[in-house]
Amino acid sequence: MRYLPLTDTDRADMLELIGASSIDDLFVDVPEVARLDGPIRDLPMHASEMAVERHMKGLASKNLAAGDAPFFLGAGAYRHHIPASVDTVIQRGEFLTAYTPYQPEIAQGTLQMLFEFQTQVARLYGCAVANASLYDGSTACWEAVAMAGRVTKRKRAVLSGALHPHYAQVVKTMAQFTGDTIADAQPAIQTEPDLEGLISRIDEETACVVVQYPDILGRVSDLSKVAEAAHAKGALLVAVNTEPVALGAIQSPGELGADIVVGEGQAIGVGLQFGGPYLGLFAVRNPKHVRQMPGRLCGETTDAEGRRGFVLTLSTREQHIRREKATSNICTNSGLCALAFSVHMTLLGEKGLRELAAENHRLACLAADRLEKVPGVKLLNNAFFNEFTLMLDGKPARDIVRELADRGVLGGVSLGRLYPGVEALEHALLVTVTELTTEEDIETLATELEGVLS
Amino acid sequence: MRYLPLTDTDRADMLELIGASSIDDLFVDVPEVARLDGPIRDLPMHASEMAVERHMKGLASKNLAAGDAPFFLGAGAYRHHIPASVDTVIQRGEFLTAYTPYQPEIAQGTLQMLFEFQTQVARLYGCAVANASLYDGSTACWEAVAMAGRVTKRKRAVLSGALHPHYAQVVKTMAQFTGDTIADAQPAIQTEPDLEGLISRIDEETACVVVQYPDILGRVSDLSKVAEAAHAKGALLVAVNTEPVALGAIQSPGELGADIVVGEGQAIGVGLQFGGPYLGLFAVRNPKHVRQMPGRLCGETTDAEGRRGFVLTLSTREQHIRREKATSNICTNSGLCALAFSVHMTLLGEKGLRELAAENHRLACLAADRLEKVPGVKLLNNAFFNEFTLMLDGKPARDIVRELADRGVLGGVSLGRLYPGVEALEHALLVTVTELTTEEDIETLATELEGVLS
Amino acid sequence: MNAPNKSGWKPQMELSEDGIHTGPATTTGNHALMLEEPLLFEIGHAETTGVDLPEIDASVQTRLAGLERSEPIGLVGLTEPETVRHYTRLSRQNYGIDLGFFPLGSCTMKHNPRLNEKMARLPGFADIHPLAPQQSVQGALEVIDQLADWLKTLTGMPGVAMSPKAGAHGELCGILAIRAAHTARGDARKVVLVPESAHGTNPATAAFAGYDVDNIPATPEGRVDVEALKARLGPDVAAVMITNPNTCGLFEKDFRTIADAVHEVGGYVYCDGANFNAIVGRVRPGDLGVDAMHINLHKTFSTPHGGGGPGSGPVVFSEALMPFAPLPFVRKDEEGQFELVEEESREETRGQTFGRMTAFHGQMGMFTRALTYMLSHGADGLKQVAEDAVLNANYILRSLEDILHAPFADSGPCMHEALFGDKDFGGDLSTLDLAKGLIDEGYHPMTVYFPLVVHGAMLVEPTETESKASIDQFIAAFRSVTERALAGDETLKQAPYYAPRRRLDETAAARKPKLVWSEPEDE
Amino acid sequence: MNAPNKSGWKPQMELSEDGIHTGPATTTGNHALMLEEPLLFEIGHAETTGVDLPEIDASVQTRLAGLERSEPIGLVGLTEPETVRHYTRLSRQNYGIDLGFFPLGSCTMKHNPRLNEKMARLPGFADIHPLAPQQSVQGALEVIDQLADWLKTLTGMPGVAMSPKAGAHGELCGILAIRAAHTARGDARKVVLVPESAHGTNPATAAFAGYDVDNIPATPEGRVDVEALKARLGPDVAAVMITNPNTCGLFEKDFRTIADAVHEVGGYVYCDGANFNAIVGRVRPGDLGVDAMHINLHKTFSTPHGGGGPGSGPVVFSEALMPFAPLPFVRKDEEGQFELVEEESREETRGQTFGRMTAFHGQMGMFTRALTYMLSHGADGLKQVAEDAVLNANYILRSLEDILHAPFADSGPCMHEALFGDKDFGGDLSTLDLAKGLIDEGYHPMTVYFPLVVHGAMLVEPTETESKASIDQFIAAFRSVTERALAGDETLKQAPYYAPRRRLDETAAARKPKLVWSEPEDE
Ligand SMILES: Cc1ncc(COP(=O)(O)O)c(C=O)c1O
Ligand SMILES: Cc1ncc(COP(=O)(O)O)c(C=O)c1O
Repeated sequence: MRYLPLTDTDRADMLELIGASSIDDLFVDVPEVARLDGPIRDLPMHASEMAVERHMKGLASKNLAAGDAPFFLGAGAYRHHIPASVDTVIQRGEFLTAYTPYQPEIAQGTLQMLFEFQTQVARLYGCAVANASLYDGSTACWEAVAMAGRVTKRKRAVLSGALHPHYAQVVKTMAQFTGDTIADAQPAIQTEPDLEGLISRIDEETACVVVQYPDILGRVSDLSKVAEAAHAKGALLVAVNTEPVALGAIQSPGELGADIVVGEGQAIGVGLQFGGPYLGLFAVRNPKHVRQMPGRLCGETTDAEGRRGFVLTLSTREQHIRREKATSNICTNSGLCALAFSVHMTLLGEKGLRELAAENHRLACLAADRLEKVPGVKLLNNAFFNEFTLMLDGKPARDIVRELADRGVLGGVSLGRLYPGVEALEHALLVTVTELTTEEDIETLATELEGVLS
Repeated sequence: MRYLPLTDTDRADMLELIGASSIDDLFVDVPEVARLDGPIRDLPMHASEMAVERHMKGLASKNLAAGDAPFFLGAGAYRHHIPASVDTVIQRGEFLTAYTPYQPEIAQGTLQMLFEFQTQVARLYGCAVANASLYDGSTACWEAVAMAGRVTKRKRAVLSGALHPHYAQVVKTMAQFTGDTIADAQPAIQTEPDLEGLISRIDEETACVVVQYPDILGRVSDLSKVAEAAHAKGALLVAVNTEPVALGAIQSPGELGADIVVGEGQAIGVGLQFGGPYLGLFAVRNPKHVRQMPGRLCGETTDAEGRRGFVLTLSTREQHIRREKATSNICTNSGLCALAFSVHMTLLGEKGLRELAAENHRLACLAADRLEKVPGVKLLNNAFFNEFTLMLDGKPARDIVRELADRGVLGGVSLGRLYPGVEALEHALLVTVTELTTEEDIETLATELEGVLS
Repeated sequence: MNAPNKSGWKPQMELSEDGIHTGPATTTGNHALMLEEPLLFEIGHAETTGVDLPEIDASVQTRLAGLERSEPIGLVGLTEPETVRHYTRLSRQNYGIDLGFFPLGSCTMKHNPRLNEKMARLPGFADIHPLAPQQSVQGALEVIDQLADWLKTLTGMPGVAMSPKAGAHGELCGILAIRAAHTARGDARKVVLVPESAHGTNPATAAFAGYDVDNIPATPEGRVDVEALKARLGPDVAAVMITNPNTCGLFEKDFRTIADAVHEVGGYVYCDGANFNAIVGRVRPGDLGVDAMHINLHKTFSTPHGGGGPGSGPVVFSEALMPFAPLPFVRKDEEGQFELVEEESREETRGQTFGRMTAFHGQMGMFTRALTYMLSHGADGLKQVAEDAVLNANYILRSLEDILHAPFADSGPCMHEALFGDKDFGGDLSTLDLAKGLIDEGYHPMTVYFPLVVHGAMLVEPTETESKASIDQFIAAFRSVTERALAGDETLKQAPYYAPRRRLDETAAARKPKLVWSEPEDE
Repeated sequence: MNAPNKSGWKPQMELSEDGIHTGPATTTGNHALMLEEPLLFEIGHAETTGVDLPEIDASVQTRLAGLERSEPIGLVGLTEPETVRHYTRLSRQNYGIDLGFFPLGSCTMKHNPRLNEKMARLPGFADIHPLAPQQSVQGALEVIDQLADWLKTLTGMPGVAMSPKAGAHGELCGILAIRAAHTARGDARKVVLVPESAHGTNPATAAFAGYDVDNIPATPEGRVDVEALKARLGPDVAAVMITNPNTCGLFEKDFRTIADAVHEVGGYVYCDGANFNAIVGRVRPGDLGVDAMHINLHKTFSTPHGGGGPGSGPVVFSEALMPFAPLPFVRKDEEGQFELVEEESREETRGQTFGRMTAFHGQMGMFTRALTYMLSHGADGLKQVAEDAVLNANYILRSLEDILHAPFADSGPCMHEALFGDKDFGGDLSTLDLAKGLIDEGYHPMTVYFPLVVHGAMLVEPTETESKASIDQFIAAFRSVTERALAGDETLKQAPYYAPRRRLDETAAARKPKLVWSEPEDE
């Protein structure tokens, strides 16, 4: 067994020192009912690296990798070019095989990285403080709602209809149990999001308003109006961002008045990975709110010789100290994804992120113009970053996506997939374009879409 | 430019300190005739990682990777399964981006590894001492001939006809200039190698006899006879091995009396890589010969506090000290390939190497039996390790290999490719089988071969 | 920091606080291969980048609703050479499993096989979109299905939810299913019982899900006090959360009895499976009456901890709780096609599901690693994993009990971790000092001050991937540091001496939190 | 070694020879993250393995001519966890470019881009056989062809041989071509002229190829003495081997004059291209009258040095030498198919080739990396490479010439490396002591005692991949250590203090060479 260093001689010697006659002696406390007479049945025995590799490659080959087809999917998970050096860094054993930095003297690498990461996220979101990551954007969204409740001592959350439906689902799942009331809606198919409608739903019981920016239809709109309205009623504005690259081109939620900014960081450094592991980002605009934040925080301090160093801090918010009174139950977070994000963000820098955003937007505009020309296709958005909604004649968009796939094109995400059974959205197709999209890809989509529609 | 840290401000500041008005001032010593007015023409300008990746992947996709087809090639380069952890280790920046360990206090990692590598190679070859690597097996073969000349003060080398023809070519190329006389021959197509014929060519002027083991036709034969004959005439026996895995099953050249054992280490840890970089192994049975060895040697010593440590030693043999009197001109060798070899060999260990060899041999026997059954195919070898020679009726083997490739099978190496124009060898096909060969692969080759031959 | 001293150099010795000479001072603050590294924001520039992208063409029309960025973001960039060096230097200030023995109790710091990493990076797994048409990701769905089978077979449980993102998320998943089950039968319950020795996530999760938490006392031998538990059971108790093997490193002998008693009163049994590594392949929790248990793939199944995550915490379920499991899940249809069941089909399938707890389908990147690990070990290998893990822990327990206080040494064999206390330390030396002394010896310390039921607790979990030689050297080092602690060797209070940093001031950090970098005033 | 002391521990201080305290002793010999590691043979076992292969079935008939192994080989194995840890711990005792500034003169230790590594590992490049049917490796042959074009265009030379495996092998290739050219016209020549400042491989190569070597003196300003050279030229001179820019870091102004003079007498000009990084993209050696020049892809074109290799040393040729270039080479036929020209077609193609110098087609793995690097930089980027490399070197030269002896400071700007000498050091301090002092400061020292023409030479090559901040910190550290050397600070003689090892006894190593491990007698 290539992963098990003990030899049979070792085992015998060790049993002898312990004073046990056989390994079974060490399992005496297991009740009869639960004893097995040998390896568990119906499972294969151990296999060589070669054999396992064959098996896994066989499974991988049954998937169509995004890189092997014209690819236009987004809706909360984005495909960008990740520089090769990002993987080099996250494969360093010292990062990959470290644990949560509970012994700071030998974890300064992880800790300084987290301090840099928190700074990058806070600045990207236009906030004062960011934490050391949560699981993903959707759970971060719930944590924001829960935190707003703690801050405002209110239990009603108003969700914008244009919030990612999976995020809304997660919030509602949790609310069933916490007794929070969630006011949500479905996105109205219109050029501009219905901010007035949203604002009208804010009342004196409202703890927070949750708005996605850019929203689920790819629309970009000015959050500051919502912020003012929320603040007027003593509620907090929670802004959700699923495409951090967008913030290289448009103003940050913090700048527009959001109190808590959460989002999905996967687009930078992490990759698609069929949905996980991803990276939950969480930041607050007002430093006073720090002690209500969920998750780990890394802070600066000094060591016994006066040298600068970093530690996990304010742990009195956390489960391992506060137990049932903790601000969240989270323990393991997304450390390595945070590293990947931070390395990629470091390679981009201010200049690179802005150029990346500009290039995404340029190509998206190009694609929107081209696809609009396809008979039976209408572009919904006035404004968008790298993702926009097309209204398609005829068949439901969901069938069209399948037919496009049969033609070897991953053409987008149908709103039918996201809102099953909602007729009003059945004909909407969400198309995403990034720097990895070539003009040929766009041309291919246009042609195949025309083929499928006619 | 993602690889160039200087900013334009930096450049200006630095020029000012230097007292130069422009970068051109620093190139004043370049004569007029050689000055260019701008970037060299006919070359593209810099490109993004994304663009370069597309270009390189395009080129890679024009090759048929061994893993994507039934594969039976060998003849000096062998495909074995390389454990994933080997690449993890050689990608450690501390190994990958280090230089030759000239500052031993901060190069103990490379040095201890080399000491372990030298021990592994010496033991594998049944020798007293091995060096820290040479370029590849073919250049190591020439270095052995040259060293034999220094040791015996003679200038005649006798090459076995069954020595890899490329190795023989390299030796003859060098000999043209050093004035050594090389007696070589072509392999006779027969079940057993013609050792008597070889022995008969040894005389009192002979510095060394060079024999490959297993030989170019995959045959295995007892070197001790040749060793005795050579020693009787005061000549050295140089044994060449191109498939180290074989030594897990058969006795080592050192045990059989070879004085200098050289070979290609690529089969363990390094991979195919279209022929390079590979790994030249070089070892001697008699410790007295150490000072005549080419290449670097790592030795044990102690530091100022009495702790064990390692250094490059006996450098008085080498070019940077001895200049024109050096035993070789080699400087950069195959350090990282030596590391890959050593890591893989460590994972194998005595047990793993023997099992690997047994598995290779088992499958090779299986393949030989199956292929012999194909009409028009005869098996030449009585004895072989994982490589054997088939005699094919009809077309030259070289054409058959091409036709097999058209059918998606990489069926072997034709001796016609190795000995262009030598009719006697035209119909011989060298087939190699390793642990990576499946029984399905063997069946496919048999079927397609039958198809091509009929 | 570490600004080279321009003023020229005077030979002089560095004096550390405690007056121990450490050799000549360096102008860089570096010590050969122990390298200092400034903050990214101290070396990066806004105009520097490590990617080559087209310059922005200001002339092109944007469609950004007038929200174009006006202010700088405040980010800085590095070129690739600077980036690789920055993070390589930082990494060298970290300890990891790859460097040495990492006996962090309860965390199962076992070796992370590199084949797992290689497989997870195959484009067919790493480069597929969670919302891709299902026909194009059949292999990915099959991975989830195969892993689910392994988990169900290994635990002897009929159902499993794959989407939880870590252990605590798995606990939430289990508790929500329990709450949904009670709600479904109109039986509202308020309380979840948790042993004092439980991990912090247990009470936190129960509270997060809206329950009150009551503690269950432990017996002197370190197990749940069954009588006290039974006494507390009643119609208000929704569930008990028990860790088995428990956090004192012992197997809960009476788990079955407890489970029956809980079921008796209509409650459910949640088992914290963080310690599954002690019994994997040897004991099936399903045989013990468990209703829900999370499995940390990042512990038992070797996916890397990555300095804090990501993890993955699938939850296995009993028949009783299966209908309430979350969405989405993978189903195999008649033609052997794999299908992802999401909201749409909720009616026809799991009418009672408590819903979705994360945006997509869970930690796919961890699934591929865990499945690779399982296939590599097989049923025989996994059984050996548990046996070697337990053997190593008992070996450590028996090798040190003569010198270190082992509160439960007489409670029978330990499972995969050995628990010690700080009794009899000299002077005012504490568990913390001993831990820091181990750092100088080249080890990552064991878990300290957990579980709370033992004073100055030291929880040592060797795992199965250590050699006997490695464990023997650790025992000798642990012994020598313990002797110093018992002897009241004050130098321990200053440890570590050789780490990149001496002890860090955590109080100061919390008093005036500095959580992000900001430009120095004086610049 | 580092056997844990079983005898229990007494608090005590480690005393290093020079009486400097370094903190409490550890039983393991480790110092936190600075970890000791035994030899593989001290921790491995014959029966341990890190691979899972079928047990040997002794019953199966072998066909090994009765040569089956009877004796053990004497190898030991480790499981994967032990292997990864062994090599990770060893690696941490190494310095590399990824860790810090590595100004090793003449070696061009520039950053190794990670895209290169990724591309070289594409199965389409890494997993193809050198003798595969050419129709199945057209992409690989095209890589060689494209790289050849880049090299020819960058050097302005008509031909290139791709197979040489490193610089010295390239020198051999060039010299053999020269010798073949002379032989072809029946003009046997005996002598190759080499400047005293030349790298050791130059004379070694000439001798290896059967030539006598004569030295050419240098002028006080550090360049080839043209008059002395001309005086020595004659019908016996086969070639001159000149490094340009030369190893004193200067451009050989009169190269063209020298070349003409050499051609005058029927000789050829070999240029050692190791320093091509100073002029790549800015100067084409072809314009200077070069007949042959090797290019170290592992220097100028960023392929990693890997702790000693592998390298790659393609050689560009003038019209005059092209026909004599070695086999094999790649040719593009009419239909744009790529063809590998080997022995068979030697007649119809390069009748005069001197033959084959290695088994296959050269360092493919380095070709893919170098081509990736060239495409990334482009013509503009490569020109910038040379300019930044030269700028950095001059910046260092001018920043230190006030304190360090710079013998050729007045010979005009230096190229990509700055050369210093050890004049005026106090006490008996030497260049070596200064170098070791820099190790403590966290740097890899510059090249020392080369070139031989300068006493206590220190050759500093920063390369273009360093930031100004990095170079400024190096200058400050170099300055401070120099001040110590000038002040005669004896502590320098003991340096390094903080490296994994103090100074090592090289004399002892050479006196009784221990080159392989052997089982201790007493076991
Ligand atoms: C006993 C126990 N329960 C639960 C958890 C929480 O698991 P996670 O960190 O994956 O959320 C841990 C992890 O440390 C644990 O040790
Ligand atoms: C000037 C010079 N010439 C030749 C060489 C030899 O090159 P290689 O080490 O690749 O054989 C070197 C390498 O150090 C060098 O610096």
